[in-house]
Order: sequence, then structure tokens, then C-alpha cells
Amino acid sequence: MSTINDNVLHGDPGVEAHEPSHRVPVGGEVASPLQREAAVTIFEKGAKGRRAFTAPRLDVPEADGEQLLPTALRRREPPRLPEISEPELVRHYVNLSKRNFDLDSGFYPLGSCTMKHNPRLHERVAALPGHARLHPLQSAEHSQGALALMHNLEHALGEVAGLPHVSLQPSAGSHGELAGVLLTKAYHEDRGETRTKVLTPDTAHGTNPATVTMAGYEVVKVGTNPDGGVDVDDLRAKADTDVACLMLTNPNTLGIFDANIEEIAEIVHAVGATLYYDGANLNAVMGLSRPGDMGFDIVHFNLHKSFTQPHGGGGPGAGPIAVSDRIEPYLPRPVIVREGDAFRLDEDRPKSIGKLRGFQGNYGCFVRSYAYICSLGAEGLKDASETAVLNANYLLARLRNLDVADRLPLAFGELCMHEFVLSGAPMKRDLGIKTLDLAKRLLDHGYHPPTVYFPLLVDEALLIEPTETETRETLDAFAVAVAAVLREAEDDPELARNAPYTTPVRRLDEAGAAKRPVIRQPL
Amino acid sequence: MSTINDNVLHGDPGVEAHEPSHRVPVGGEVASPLQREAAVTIFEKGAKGRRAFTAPRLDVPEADGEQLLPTALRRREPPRLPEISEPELVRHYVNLSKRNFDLDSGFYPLGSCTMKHNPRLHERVAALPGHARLHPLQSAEHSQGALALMHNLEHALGEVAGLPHVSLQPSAGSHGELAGVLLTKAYHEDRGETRTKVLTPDTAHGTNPATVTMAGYEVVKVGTNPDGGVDVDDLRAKADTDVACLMLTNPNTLGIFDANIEEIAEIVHAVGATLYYDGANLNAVMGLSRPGDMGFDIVHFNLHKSFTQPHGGGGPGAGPIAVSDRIEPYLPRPVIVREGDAFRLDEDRPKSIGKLRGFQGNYGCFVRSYAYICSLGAEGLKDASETAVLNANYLLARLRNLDVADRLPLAFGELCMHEFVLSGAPMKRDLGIKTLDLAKRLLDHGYHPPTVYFPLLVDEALLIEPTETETRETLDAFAVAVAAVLREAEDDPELARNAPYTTPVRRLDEAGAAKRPVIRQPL
Amino acid sequence: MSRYTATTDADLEAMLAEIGVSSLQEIFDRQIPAGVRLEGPLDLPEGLPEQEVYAHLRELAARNTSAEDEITFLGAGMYDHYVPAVIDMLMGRSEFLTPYTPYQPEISQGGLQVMFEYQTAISELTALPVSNASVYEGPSAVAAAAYLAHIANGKGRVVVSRGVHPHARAALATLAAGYGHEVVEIELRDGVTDPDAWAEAIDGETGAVIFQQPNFLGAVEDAEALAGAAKESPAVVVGSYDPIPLGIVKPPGECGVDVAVGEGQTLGNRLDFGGPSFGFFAATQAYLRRMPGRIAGETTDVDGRRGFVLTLQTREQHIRREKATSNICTAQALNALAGVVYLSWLGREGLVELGELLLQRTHYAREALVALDGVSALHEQPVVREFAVRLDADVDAVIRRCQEQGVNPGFALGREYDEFPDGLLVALTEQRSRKDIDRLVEVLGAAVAAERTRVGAAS
Amino acid sequence: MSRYTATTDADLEAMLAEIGVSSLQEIFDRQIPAGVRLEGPLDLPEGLPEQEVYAHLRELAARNTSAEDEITFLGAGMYDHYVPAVIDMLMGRSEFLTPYTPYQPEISQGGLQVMFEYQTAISELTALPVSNASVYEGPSAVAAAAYLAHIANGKGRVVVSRGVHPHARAALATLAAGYGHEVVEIELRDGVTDPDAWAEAIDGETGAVIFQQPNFLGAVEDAEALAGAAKESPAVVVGSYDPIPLGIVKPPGECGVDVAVGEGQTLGNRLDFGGPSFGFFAATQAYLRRMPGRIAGETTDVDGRRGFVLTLQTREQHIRREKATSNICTAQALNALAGVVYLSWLGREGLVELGELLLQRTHYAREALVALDGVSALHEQPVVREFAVRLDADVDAVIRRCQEQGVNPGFALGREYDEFPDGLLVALTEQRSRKDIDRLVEVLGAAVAAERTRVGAAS
Ligand SMILES: Cc1ncc(COP(=O)(O)O)c(C=O)c1O
Ligand SMILES: Cc1ncc(COP(=O)(O)O)c(C=O)c1O
Repeated sequence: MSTINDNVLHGDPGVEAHEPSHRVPVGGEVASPLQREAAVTIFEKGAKGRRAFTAPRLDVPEADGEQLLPTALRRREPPRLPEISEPELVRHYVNLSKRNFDLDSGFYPLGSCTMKHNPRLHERVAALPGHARLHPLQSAEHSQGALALMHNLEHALGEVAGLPHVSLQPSAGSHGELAGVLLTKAYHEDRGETRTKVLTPDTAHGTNPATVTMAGYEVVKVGTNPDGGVDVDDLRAKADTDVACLMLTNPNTLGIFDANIEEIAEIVHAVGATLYYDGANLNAVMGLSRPGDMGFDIVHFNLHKSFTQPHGGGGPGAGPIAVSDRIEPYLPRPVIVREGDAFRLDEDRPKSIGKLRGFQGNYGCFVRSYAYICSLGAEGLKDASETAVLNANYLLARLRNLDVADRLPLAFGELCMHEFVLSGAPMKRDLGIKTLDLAKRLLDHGYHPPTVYFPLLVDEALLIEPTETETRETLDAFAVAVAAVLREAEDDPELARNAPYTTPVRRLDEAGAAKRPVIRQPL
Repeated sequence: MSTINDNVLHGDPGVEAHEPSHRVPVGGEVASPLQREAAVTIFEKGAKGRRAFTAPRLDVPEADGEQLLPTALRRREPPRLPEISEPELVRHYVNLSKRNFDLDSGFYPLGSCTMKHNPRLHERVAALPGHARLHPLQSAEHSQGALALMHNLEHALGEVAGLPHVSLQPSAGSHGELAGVLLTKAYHEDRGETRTKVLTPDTAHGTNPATVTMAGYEVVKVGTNPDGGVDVDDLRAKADTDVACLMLTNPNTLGIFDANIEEIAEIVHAVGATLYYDGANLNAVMGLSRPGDMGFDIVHFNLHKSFTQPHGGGGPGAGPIAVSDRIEPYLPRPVIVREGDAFRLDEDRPKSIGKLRGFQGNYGCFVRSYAYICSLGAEGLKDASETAVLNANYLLARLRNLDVADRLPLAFGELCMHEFVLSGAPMKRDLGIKTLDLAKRLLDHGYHPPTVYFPLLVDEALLIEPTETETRETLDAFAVAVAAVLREAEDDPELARNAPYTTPVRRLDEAGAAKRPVIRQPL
Repeated sequence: MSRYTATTDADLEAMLAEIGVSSLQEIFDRQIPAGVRLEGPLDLPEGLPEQEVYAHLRELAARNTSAEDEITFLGAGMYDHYVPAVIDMLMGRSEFLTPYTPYQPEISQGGLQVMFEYQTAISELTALPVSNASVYEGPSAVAAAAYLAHIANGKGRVVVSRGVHPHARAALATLAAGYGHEVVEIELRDGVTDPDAWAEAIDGETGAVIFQQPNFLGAVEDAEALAGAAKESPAVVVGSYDPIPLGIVKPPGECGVDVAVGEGQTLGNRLDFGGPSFGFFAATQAYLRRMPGRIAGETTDVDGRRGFVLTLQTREQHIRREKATSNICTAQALNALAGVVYLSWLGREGLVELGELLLQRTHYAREALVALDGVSALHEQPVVREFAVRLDADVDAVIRRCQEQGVNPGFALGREYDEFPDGLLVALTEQRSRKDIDRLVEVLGAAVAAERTRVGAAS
Repeated sequence: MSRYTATTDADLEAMLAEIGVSSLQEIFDRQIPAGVRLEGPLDLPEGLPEQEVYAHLRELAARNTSAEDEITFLGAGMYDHYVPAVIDMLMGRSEFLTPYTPYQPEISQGGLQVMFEYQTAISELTALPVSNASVYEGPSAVAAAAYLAHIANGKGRVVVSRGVHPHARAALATLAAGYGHEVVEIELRDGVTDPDAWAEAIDGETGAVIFQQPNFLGAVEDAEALAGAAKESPAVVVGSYDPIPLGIVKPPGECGVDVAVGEGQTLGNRLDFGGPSFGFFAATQAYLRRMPGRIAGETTDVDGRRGFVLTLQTREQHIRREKATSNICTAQALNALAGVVYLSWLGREGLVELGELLLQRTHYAREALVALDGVSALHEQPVVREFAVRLDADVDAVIRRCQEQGVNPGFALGREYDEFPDGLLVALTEQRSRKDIDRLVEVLGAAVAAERTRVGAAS
């Protein structure tokens, strides 16, 4: 049953085709604007002697360079960096940028990545010199603003997590995971226990098992039940006193909130293990349900997901962690200490696991996420999660009501949280196009495709996360596009199999790239 | 004779065609990325109640609004502005931006417009709060930095012009022209003279005659001699004591430096008229030749041309003027006065023509142009003009050596200054494509075309100004593209006549737009 | 070669060969007469590395007291409104920042559509059907409106209220001196344009009448009455409007105004010590073909796609030359972009909320100030975002005292109005909170008191 | 609905109907067990308008003393280099700022090519053939290099010079505690890694040896000798490099280093109170398939066009999970973009000029400081951009005195090195001119003198 108007339903502007009266002439020399530009690297541009940099004058008496740095320690030939004027430099990278799709240009429902709007206010405040040119070793007295900001952010994150202590230090989600597992190790070792295993569900993100290995534990997989939650029996069977930790994402990467979370926590705690919350999906539950209240001991946040740090094409991010009282003594150092109205960094933490990285973490990300929290407040954060879940369920329903469901059925459950997983298996069987083909064809419609082939336990998985900052019209249009690809494939599956057609490059030879890696420009 | 290598000559990457193995399927639904997006305005997006703005709380006791502003003075219905969330707003305008060609993306040889590189440093310094949030009525005591900057800029511009006094006030070139002609009027009136005519050559930019009319003078046209300079005999015939001024561009819009400039100045001054320098082409002569030394009384600068203020798609700009001693008393007020180390604005200028606009002019542009002058210094400005002239002559030679000259001959002279004019008349006659067609076909090659159909005295004119910030490779590639269009037209002129094909929209119905003007969105 | 040029020695050699000259000098020697060649270098400092230019410009900035450095109530034509961050980003995009005027519409649809949207927004704001794509700024827009009247009806007399911004009146006078018009100024009475003097001044030779809304003293004029008074005359009725209050103040199109102009700085543009901003210029249908400046219009391409072009160009200098409606060429496209983005950001409800907030805060500030000893109302008219008071103390001295305390209390009216030597004009924006107002009250009260004591002691 | 969401009441109603639920609450009630639903609101302040968030963050910024507020010689791992304006612009472009990791190469060629160019630049800089696309930052990169050694040779012992940044040694220790490695620290002698102790510590069970170039005291190590000492052992030779001096200092690839890592902040990234920046990670060919993180590779599309993809992904967590070479996922792509833009901006000649300039200014500063009463050299080794001195006065007190004069003289070595309680580490960048150095000399000289007087007087 559709309650929205037909224009929205059928009038996807993204595919309203204009039949040009003059196509690019056959045999003509000019391809589509981006395709006609062959990729040329910066090392292939410029000319000997060109430069964008003007060195400051040597304003001190010149000493003998050989005296200051003997030849034996000196470089013989300068690195062959580009030689290029500023205008060329600008054009090169501006034109490269045009070969990227981005969130400010279109819908980006990449599941598990929370591609929500990145407010520009955050870039403005992060660029204030008082933040941007603050040296990390500036004395506490001279960095009170930064320490106060971090303190406030810690409080806010702790409140969202429902856990009292926060360290902002880790650099990303996976770094937070590493911190969390090392905290678990320190906790157990401090109690004289040596544990060897960490449990991860088969829906877990790859960083979870990879982290476990790095921290010196063995990975033990836990199964998934028919509702998409943890197989509690399997968990019970595997939870013994060798187990240090269960790492869980909740809602998990299927978009399913685990109905048995309380029981799971009990089982894990009963054997003395910690319960670790992979916060990549926190965007579903802010202000609605708190990991601490669910029984989690350690939580990481991806500030670049729920808290709007722009993804930057693969970072930067930040992965703060929140922990319970019993984990607190082991937190990375330094910790921020408040004394009256003043703040300082405390390095004197004898039980600390130490440091995961230099200085105080990715402060620039803290500024952005803190600004976001200031903008939204308690109500706004809750609204964000509610709307994220609403949008996901709406898109799911739209797809269902466009009769997409028999080709792309929901993998688990009926409703979802902030994201959902469809299986492309029937589509592959009936139409002969794979999830990858669907994804590539969506590129021609101007969309970033959902996450594909993850989570692993769903055949031909398509993981869709619209986020709260998208409009209903966008969701409608996307649903129509998916339906259109399926419809088109009924007539001619080759269209999708050979897609995309309109992108700067088309399908790339990834196998060849891996077989004969060319990972730098030969000069 | 070509001294550059063949790769550069023949390997224009802009048109190196890839023959796609799968074109957009015939009858397929998806056009090229930008063409598939139908134009949708911001007024057609959003939904009732959406918003990007959060109003500050009412933090004062609420008074009765009707009391404060009676109904009779009140608006009944709010204006129907867009209702849109911030993410939608951002996407709308980011996507609109992608429908623009720009200088940071490619070559922009638009003659008479000096599309030189806009350094980003200038945006950074202009955005410093001490400049950007300075109120124009701030007291002199509290705006010493701004006044010093303006004073320094006045000095630098005066030095480039070779004239001692500068007013930064006018908002653009044409505004500077208006100032200049009004100054002339004030000068003559102050001497008890009433003059009625202003001379402009037929190569003059349209703003010149338009300005003359606005200032209450009659336009008298002066002819052009076979070398592209002022027809001195014609000038001599028309220069009488009714003439208030001769407005000249030198080099003129043909890119020709007037060989008779000294004689011209003599003739004009002999009848008591002023000589006005339209500085739009100053980029040819900075540090090489000075209008003041040529005999000009009044000069305007286009800071958005020679001095890198970005054009902004049609402004902002700034049009400062420099004048000789005898014109100085009439300068717009206020003028900046230096007293010891302090600066102040002097409004007490009894002979001043008054004000052309509010406050002190487009200060934000002054900051950028001043930064540019600081970066380049005397040598750099000279290098800029030398290179601009070198690049123009090189491109002219490249075209000639690619055998383009018989279809697109140089309109006047042999060499040129910073720009040159080709005539498309032979091309039109021999190949059946007009200058407009060539321009439109160049769009498909990824270039902004040169200025077309200006100056008016050249048939099918093509006015090309490469500027100094382009590389030799770019000039080579452009020359190859022009040659390619001509070559292609020999086989099939329809290709150019129907071009462009690859732009977001193709040729537009301009006549229809003017006949039935739709200049706002009906709501 | 500078960092912005790219001609290496090898390039130069090859290029000279291609041109067929032996040196760069030869190119100039063959074109520039010897008598006007500059021999020595320009008397300018040496060029600097980027970092040093930055440091120098930062040092200059530091010698200014900006709206970040004090709590400011300075307005008088430009106002310290908050500029949302999206505007920085959009104005900074190369695609908007660096192109020329959209002469090639096929590759300029972005800028052209922005103009079209801008025109729509201004048309909505003013309730007038026609808007151009921007003129330079507010005061010169007033002069441009009078020029439109001049070419429309040829009458030689302009009647202008002294409630119009002094800079606008000055710009009008400067321009009118060119084409020889008489300008008659009408006094204010009780803070608004004297209606009797206004009506009396308008006659059959009056080509334009001009008022400002709210006027320079912050007072909301009875625009309908002012426009009505010109009804029987040939005059074009021109209103110069502050756009911010137009969410709540009756728009020109509903008051009988023919041409509405105004300063666009408040719409998403920075103060920038006075510019660049933009002027808006809207009119009734009758004046469409007399408008100055660019106008974007909707049309279709050869494939039927919707598109936009510069239209009605036969008004313009590059086509019509001496017969053009104006000489304007480069205008303020980028600032007008900021304007339409700002209006979209505020949105339909936001503009009204902003107006109501300013109305309330301005009222609060006015009441609190006139309650101070030595401060009284200069007029009692309705005000929206700015108001005038009289000080029983030297205004400049009081301002100086306040600035020493980090508060800029406003504009000394005596700088522009001989008739108000004791006047202070106080402006509000949404960035001045109640706390800021309370601080103003405290600081101004103390400054007035101190100044009176000083003078009392001296006498 | 906030300003970042768009669900109007009408939308909500329609959407719920489409979903087939009666309320939003129902969606949650059906999924979240009652016991773990949060009943009350979060204990957080109310949301604020954009302008108030800006004002608040500005107020916090004002409580910091940044490198704009004082003349700073603070370094010790991060340095106040000038960040060219082009970098702001490029990092601010939505197309670089907002996409995810390039999982769909067809629409991510911009980011992928940047990675490829970045890898090339780092490879050139280090003279090593293999670079990944970035890791988090410098100190954790050192720990990651040791982990690479661990998975490459399985040896349980890491030998690390105390010239390595204390934070890097800490990160190494933290990580090594996880997989159970022993870490042995080697003392410094005369400002550099004690060569004898170093050589002695390396044995057949040593999986990695790690030094820093220049080391934490600013001294240029004999990298070839240090690497040479490990030649006979199974150890992976790891060097942690400051990239800025690599225009003039012998690169790791010419010194026998197997893995070169380092802090990338100096390459076009802001200080940002410590991050985000990036870590670079380069290696010999032998370690290509042990590298952590993303790697971009060149390939072609079905039409033969050149293109770029993420490659060798079987190293990575999302494919290999517990068998991955690292758990890293989100790294520092945008900061690495800044890095390659910065290196291109400097260019081949610029990097060398910058190095030589720093070498000279650092020498000048060192000579001037050690000539002061109460200041002496902590070591005599060659230095490039940073050096250590000893103060005959309480270092913290001296620093405090200098800061009161607007000069930050550097880092108190005692904060990290018990063996150098009197040490001060002074860093230069191209933003510190001779004038700044002279001012440092003046202020530091006075501060040391004053502090000695105070102590003398007290005793
Ligand atoms: C469920 C889950 N866990 C962990 C991560 C890793 O986070 P990061 O990329 O911040 O290291 C991700 C990232 O995609 C994720 O989706
Ligand atoms: C020769 C000439 N004169 C005057 C002008 C007008 O300058 P502006 O656009 O700054 O008003 C131009 C602009 O193109 C020009 O080329």
C-alpha cells in the first residue's frame, strides 16, 4: 500500500531520460566529459624547475653545510618529487576530485558506514587557530579550552554509552577494538587470570577477529540464530573460563537488535569474561538504549560514523572507548583530570595499558563531534537515531511494496534497526545478475551502492543503511532505481552485467592489479 | 617550424579517444552523468516545515508583537522561501556547482577577461576575522590595519599606473569608468568649462560608451587604423573643445599596443580633454609600460582581472582608479590620509565628486589583490605581464604553425600583446562553420572558448587571452584542439554546427528566453 | 618565473623559437614605443613566500577591532549577522568562485540556475515580479534606481527622504550630477519622513521618489502612505529595503513601490569592512526592460532539457553600448549566491522567526537604554532591528569609553546628521544575546555617567 | 526533526503507513527488549543554534595558546610548519572530504589516484619501493612495524633505541604486551643510540630493531651503522623518520632499513593538538604482502582506460579476518592527501631548500643558545631542525617565564627522560625566522638568568 504520490513513485529524476537529438557522434572523438580525461598522475605533469613553493630567504649567516651535516649522512639525489606550478597543482587535484563520488553529491547507503551528513559548521570550528594550531605538548595551563572540550566530549559519550569512563585516544574503530581487547587482557592479568580466547559472532566485522589476533588471542566464532541474533546455545557452549571477551555489535551488521542481549550478558559475565560493544552501529540507538545498560563493559565509538567526522575517503576517524568502573584503572594514559575549574592530563596511571599512539588522540575529530553533540543535544541525538531507524524501515517497506522482495528478500526478521540486509540469491538465480551487478548498475543511476557481500553469512548480501539525514524523496527514488534495475534485467541481464557505463572508468581489472602489483609510479 | 616534441603536439589527452566496448546501451535509460540530472530548482525541493536554520531562543521578556509592529506595517504572508534541511541544501548547490566550468578545472582563454590563476592564499587571508568581520564604520583608531592595507595598495597601484593618486572606491571596471568620466566633468566644470562629448574608439568595450551616456555625455566614435591602433587622423578631426575625454584601452581589445600613443595623448591634451585608460588590459604591461607615462590622466584597474580577485561567476570585483595631480581634488570621498604612522579617512573634500557607493569599496577584494602584490613584488608583476605576452604570442604562433591561420587569420598585426584576435570569416566561408560553432565544439574538448564576436570591428571575431598562469603544454593542447575542430569540419561541418554534445545541456533557446521571459520560478 | 607561472628556461627557449623571435625583449621592443617603456623596476617591495604574505596580512588583521573582538552594536547599513558555514563552503568551491560571467550557458548552468533562484527569492522577498541578478551594493543601487527612472520618464527631479542612508544619498547626488538631475531632500519628523513635506515636494516634474525602510534611524516608515503620495505624479516610487525584516515588515510590492533596492550584505555576506556584498534590484513588470544588470531566464536546449541563459541582453552595455540601460558589467554574482543560499538556509519560517526575534530583542534593548540616566529616545516610532537614542554627553567620548570596555555601542549620528549631534544609532543582530544587551546597558550607562561627571567637574 | 533531518509530520505519517506500523515507538518496542530501553532523556544540554555552537567552540579555542598566539619552538614529534592554502581548499572539497574508503573504484578514481600518487611520493622520499596508503600516525606506526616483524619472522624480541619518540616506545610496549613480545630499550650515548649496546642487544631471537632519524634529541643517527649491526640477525630493521629533512638526510632505503615509518603531520597537516595526521609506512619489496592498511594499485578498465583500485586486499581484515596482517580499517586518507599535495607543492627542489634552510637556522639557534650563560649543549651531534640543550635552572620554571613573554622555548625533556631533567628540546620550522630566534635567545637568556637569581637569592 502506497500513501505517497505517484510523481515521487514514478518520477525518479535520476533516470528521467532525455533522448538527445544528437548523441555524441558515432566515431566522434569526444567521449563523455570525465571519460575523455585519461588518468595522468602528478608525476607525469609539470616540468623540470617548476615550483609552487617559494622558500623563505636565508636570514642567518650561512655556515658550511658539510660541516653541519657531513656527506656520509647526506642524501645524494633529492627524491623525484613533482615539479609543478601552483596553478597546475590546483587543477590536477581539483580535476581528480571530480572523479570521486561523494556524500554531498548524492545518496550513499553504504551499510555499516553511517554515511550521514557532515555539517560544514564542524569544519569551520575545527579550523579555528586556537584548535588547529594548538601544539599537543602545550602545557595544560595553556590548553584549558582543548582539555575542557575533551572532558565535555568524554562526558557526552559516556552518557550515550551508559558507561562512566571514557578515553578518547584510539584513532579509529579498529584501534578502539584493540584498546578494548588489551584492556580486557590487562584486567584479567591484574586478577591473575590468563585467558586465551575471544568470541566473535559470524556476523562480526572483519576488524573484530583481526583485532583479536593482534592482541594475542585466539578467535572463536559464535553462530547466528534464525532471528539474526547470537545463537545463545552456541554461545553458552563456548563460553568457558578460557574466554576473555565476547565482541558484539548491537544492532549487529544485519541491522538486528539482539533480543537476547540481557541473557547474553549474563552468560558472558558468568564466566568472568568482558562484553565488548562494537559501536559502529551506535547510530541506531542513541538516546534509546545504552550499551552500558545492556551489560557491556567496553564500548568503542566511531566518531566518523555516528558523530559526523567526515570519512575523508578512508579516514581520519576516531575511536574513543567508554568503560565500566572495573576496567577504568587500565585505560590508556594520559587521562583527563578535572580539578575544580581546571583540567590536566594525568600520565601517572600505574595499571594503564599504556599508549596506543602519540599525544591525546585525533583532537580535530573531537572538535567536530563535540560540535555535533552541542548542536543536537539529548533530543537531537535521539531524533537522529529514531529517524535513522525510520528511514531504514521505510526504505525496506518501499522496496517490498515495489515488489522487489521476491528477488531481494530481507535476510532476517521483519523490521530492522538503522540498516537491513537483503539477499541477492534469488535475483542471481532468477535474473542471472549478481549483487555486484546490481551495485554496478546503480552507479549509472547516480547512487553509491550499498555494502555488498557483507555480512558474510548472507548469500549475495546487500547491506543498506540510509541514515537519518536523507529525505523521503531520496529513499523513494532509490527504491525506484533498484526496481528499475531488476525490471531491466528481466529483459536483458547483460545491461547490469556490463555496468557501469557512465562512470569515469568502467569495471576495473582487480585481479590483474593484485597479480602484478603496480603500487607506485615508475619514474 | 616546431621545436617541441611530438607527444605534446599530437597527444592531446583531452581528446585521446577510448572506444568503449559498451557504450551507454542504445535505448538505455541512463544518459551521461550530468545530462541525466534534470534541472530542479531549490524551490522545487524540500517540504513544508523543513529547515536548515535553528533560531536562537527568545531570551528577553516577550512583548506584544502587535504593539511593537502594528498590523498595518506587517507582512501578511511570509515570502515563499525554500523549506529545506541542511543536507538537501548542501547537495543542491554542490550539484549545481558541478554544472559549471571553472578556471580551477581547465583552460579559460576568454579574451579581455584575464582568467589567471586565483591563489587560494588570498581566500585564506581575506577570511581572517580581523578583515572579514570588520565593520566599515569602525573608528579609524580600531581599523588601522585595514587602512594601512588600503594605503599600501593605493601606493602599489599608483606605482603600476605611474600616477600619484588612487581611490579604491569603485566596485568594478565600469564603475571606475563612471568615476573617471565624472571626475573629468568635475575637472572641467571647476575650470568653468562645459564639454559635451567623449571619444571612444570602435574597439572599445561596451562599458565605455554606456558609461559616457550615464555621465551625461554624447559618445563620439573614433576609427581604427590598419595596424589596429587609433586612427589618428580621425581622432584629430574629432578632437575639439567640446570633447571632454578620450577613453582608451591600451593594449586595446585587439591586443595591440598603440604605436601612436604619445601622439594621441598630445592631441587630446591639446584640446584640454582628459585621457582615460581602461585598465582591463593592464595585464599586458605591468612593470613594462605605465599609463601615466603614456600621458593618461585617469586609469581604472580591474582587480578581478590583473590582480586575481576571483570572478565569482560575474563578480565581485573592484575598479580602483589612479589619477594625476590635476584630477586629485575631485576624487571620491573619503580618501585615506596618513598622519605619521596613523591613517584616517578624510570626508572633508569640498571638490570631491562625492560617493559612488557606500563605505570604502570592496575591501575584501583589496585584501586579495594586496596579497597578490605582496607575493609577486615588482619582479613578479613584471614576470606576470611578460609571461602573459609570451604565452599569447606562443599560442598565436602554434596556431599559425598548425596551419590554422588561413581559416582563422590574425585580424591585425603580426605579434600581439597579452591577447590576440582571429577572424573566423574565412572559416565560415570555406568550412561553413561560424565562430560560434567553433566555440561550441571547443566545449566538447573541455575548454572554455575564447571571447566571440568581440571586438565588433572584426568579422566573426575570436579574442584569445591565455594569461601567464598557463603552461606551454596547455597552450599546445588547445592549439591542437582548434586545429582538430577545423579538420573535422572539413569532413562534416554539422558536427560543429550542432555542438556541444557532452555538456550538461546543449545549445539553448536564447531567442525564446528573451521573447517570453521566465525570470523567476512561478510558485 | 613565480610560483604562479610555469615557464622554465627550456620552455622559454622553445617558445621564442616557435614565435620566431630571438628574445622576450624583442616582442616588446617591436610593439611598445621606446618613449613609453618603463626602464627601471617598479618601486615595490620584493615578492614574499606564501607564509610571509600570510603573516603580514594576519598582522594587519590583528590591528583591526573586528566583530570577534568586541560586542558590537554597530549597524547603520551593514550588520554583523551570523554567516552559516555552508556559505563558506559553497562560495569556496572553485566552480562558483572562479568562472567568469556565464557567457557560455552550456557550461554555466550552475551559475545561471543560481541567478534564477536568486531572482525568485528576491522577487518573493519584495513581492515584486521582477528581479535582476544583482548590482554592486545598496547605496549605488539607490542611485541606479533613480537612473532607471531617468531613462523611463525623463523627468529631472528626484525627491529623497533624509531617512535614506547618507551614502545612498551621496551616491545618488554624484550620479545625478552626471546626467544633470536635481535632488531634493525631505527632512525627518518624529523619526520618519515628514509626510507633508514629502507630499509637497512631489510634482509633475518628479521622476523618482525614494525612501528607506526601515529608515536610517531604524524607524519603520509608513511605506504605503509614502508611495501613495506619489501616485498622481509621474514618479517612479523607489524603496530601499533592509531585507532581513522582510519576513515581518510589509513588502514593497504590497505598498505601491515600483522599484525596491537594498543592501544584500545581511543575506549571508561578511562585513568585509564594507564590501564586497551585493545590491538587490527588483521592480514591477513595467520596468523589466529598463532594469540594469544581468537577468537569467529559463529556456530549453535543443533536446528539450530545461536550462537557463542570460536574457534580455539588449538592455546591456555589451550589446547596446551607449544606448544601454546601465554600464554595469561585472556585478556581484558570488555574493548573490551567498544571498540565495542564506535565504534558503533561513527558509520560509526562519526569516519570520529571525524578524520576530530581532523585534523583541530590539525592543528590550531600547527600553533598557532609554531607562538609563542621560539616555533618551530620539524617536518613538516602531523599530525592528535598530533604533536611535540621544545621549546627554559627548557621543564620541561615550563610544570611546565603551570600546575600552569591549563594547561598541553603535554609530554616532552626528557623523552624518548635523541635526542629531547627540544621536546614537544602536543595531541588533541575532548574534547579540540578552546577555550582550545587558552588558551594553551596563557599559553605556557607566560611560554616560562618567562623561557627565567629567564635564561637570571640568565646568 | 533537527536541522540535519528532514522528516516532517506529513512524511512521518506516510512513512509509518508504508511500513505498516502505527507509531515510531512500535518499531522500537518490537525490537528492543523492554529491559534495555532507555526511559528518560540523556543527561546532555539542549541542542544549540549553529551560531551558538560556533560561539562556544570559539570561546574554547580562545582558552588555548596556539602557535598563532606565541612564538613557539615546541616540536618533539609535531611541528608548526606552514600549511599552504591550497591544502585547505582541496581537503575541504566535498569530493575528497566526505566519501568513504573507495570500495567502488569506478566512482572513486580521484581518491584512489591520490593514494597511488601518495605511495609514489613516500616511496621516493624513503627510497623504498613499497608504501601503503597511510596508517594512523607516527608512534602507532612504529608499533605496527614491530607487528609486521612479528608476523614476518615470529621472533619475540624487539630492540628499540631510546632515541625513538617516547610515545612510540609506549605504543610499541602496549601492543607488544598483547602478542607477548619482549621490548629492550637501548640507552643514548653522546646524544645518539649507543652503538655498542645496540649491537650487543641484537641476537638471533631479535625480530625487530628500531631507531629514529633524527632521534628524539634532534641528533642525526648513523643509520647505516645501526642497520648494519642487524644485518646478521633475523631482525627487521625499522627506522622512524621525520620526513621533512629527507631532502638532505640519507634516506632509509639507502641505509639498509627494511621498514621506514614516521609521523606525517609535518607534511601539510595542522597541529590539531596532536591529530588527525597520518603515519607513513614504507618497506622493501620483501614485506609487500605483510604490509598493514590500504594499498592502491594501477590497472585498466574493460575499455582499456588506466585506472586505480585497492589491491592486495587479501592482507586485510575485511577479507582475511583473523589472519589479516593488521586490523586497520579507517586510516588517514584525507591527511595523506594533504601529504602528497604538500610534497608536490614543495616539489623536488623545495624539499631540499627547506631542509637546507632548517639546517642553517637550527645551527644558528643552537650556537646562539649555547652561548648564553647557564645554557649548554646536551650533545654535539649533527642536527637538522631540532636540538637539545641543558639549562642550569629549573626547566619548567624557565619555560613558564618565557611563555609569559610570548615565547615557547620548547619541550622539557625531563617530562619523558629521567636522565635529562635539565634538558630542553628546541625545534625550528620555516615559520621561525631569525628575528624569532633572536627573540628566543633574548627571552630564554633572561629567564635562565632570572631563575638562577631567584634560586640564588632563596638559597
Ligand atoms: C561493524 C564495524 N565494526 C568495526 C568497524 C571498523 O571501524 P574503523 O573503520 O573505524 O576502524 C567497522 C567499519 O566499517 C564496522 O562497520
Ligand atoms: C576592455 C574592458 N573594459 C571594461 C570592462 C568592464 O569591466 P567590469 O566588468 O569590471 O565592469 C571589461 C570587462 O570585460 C573590459 O574587457
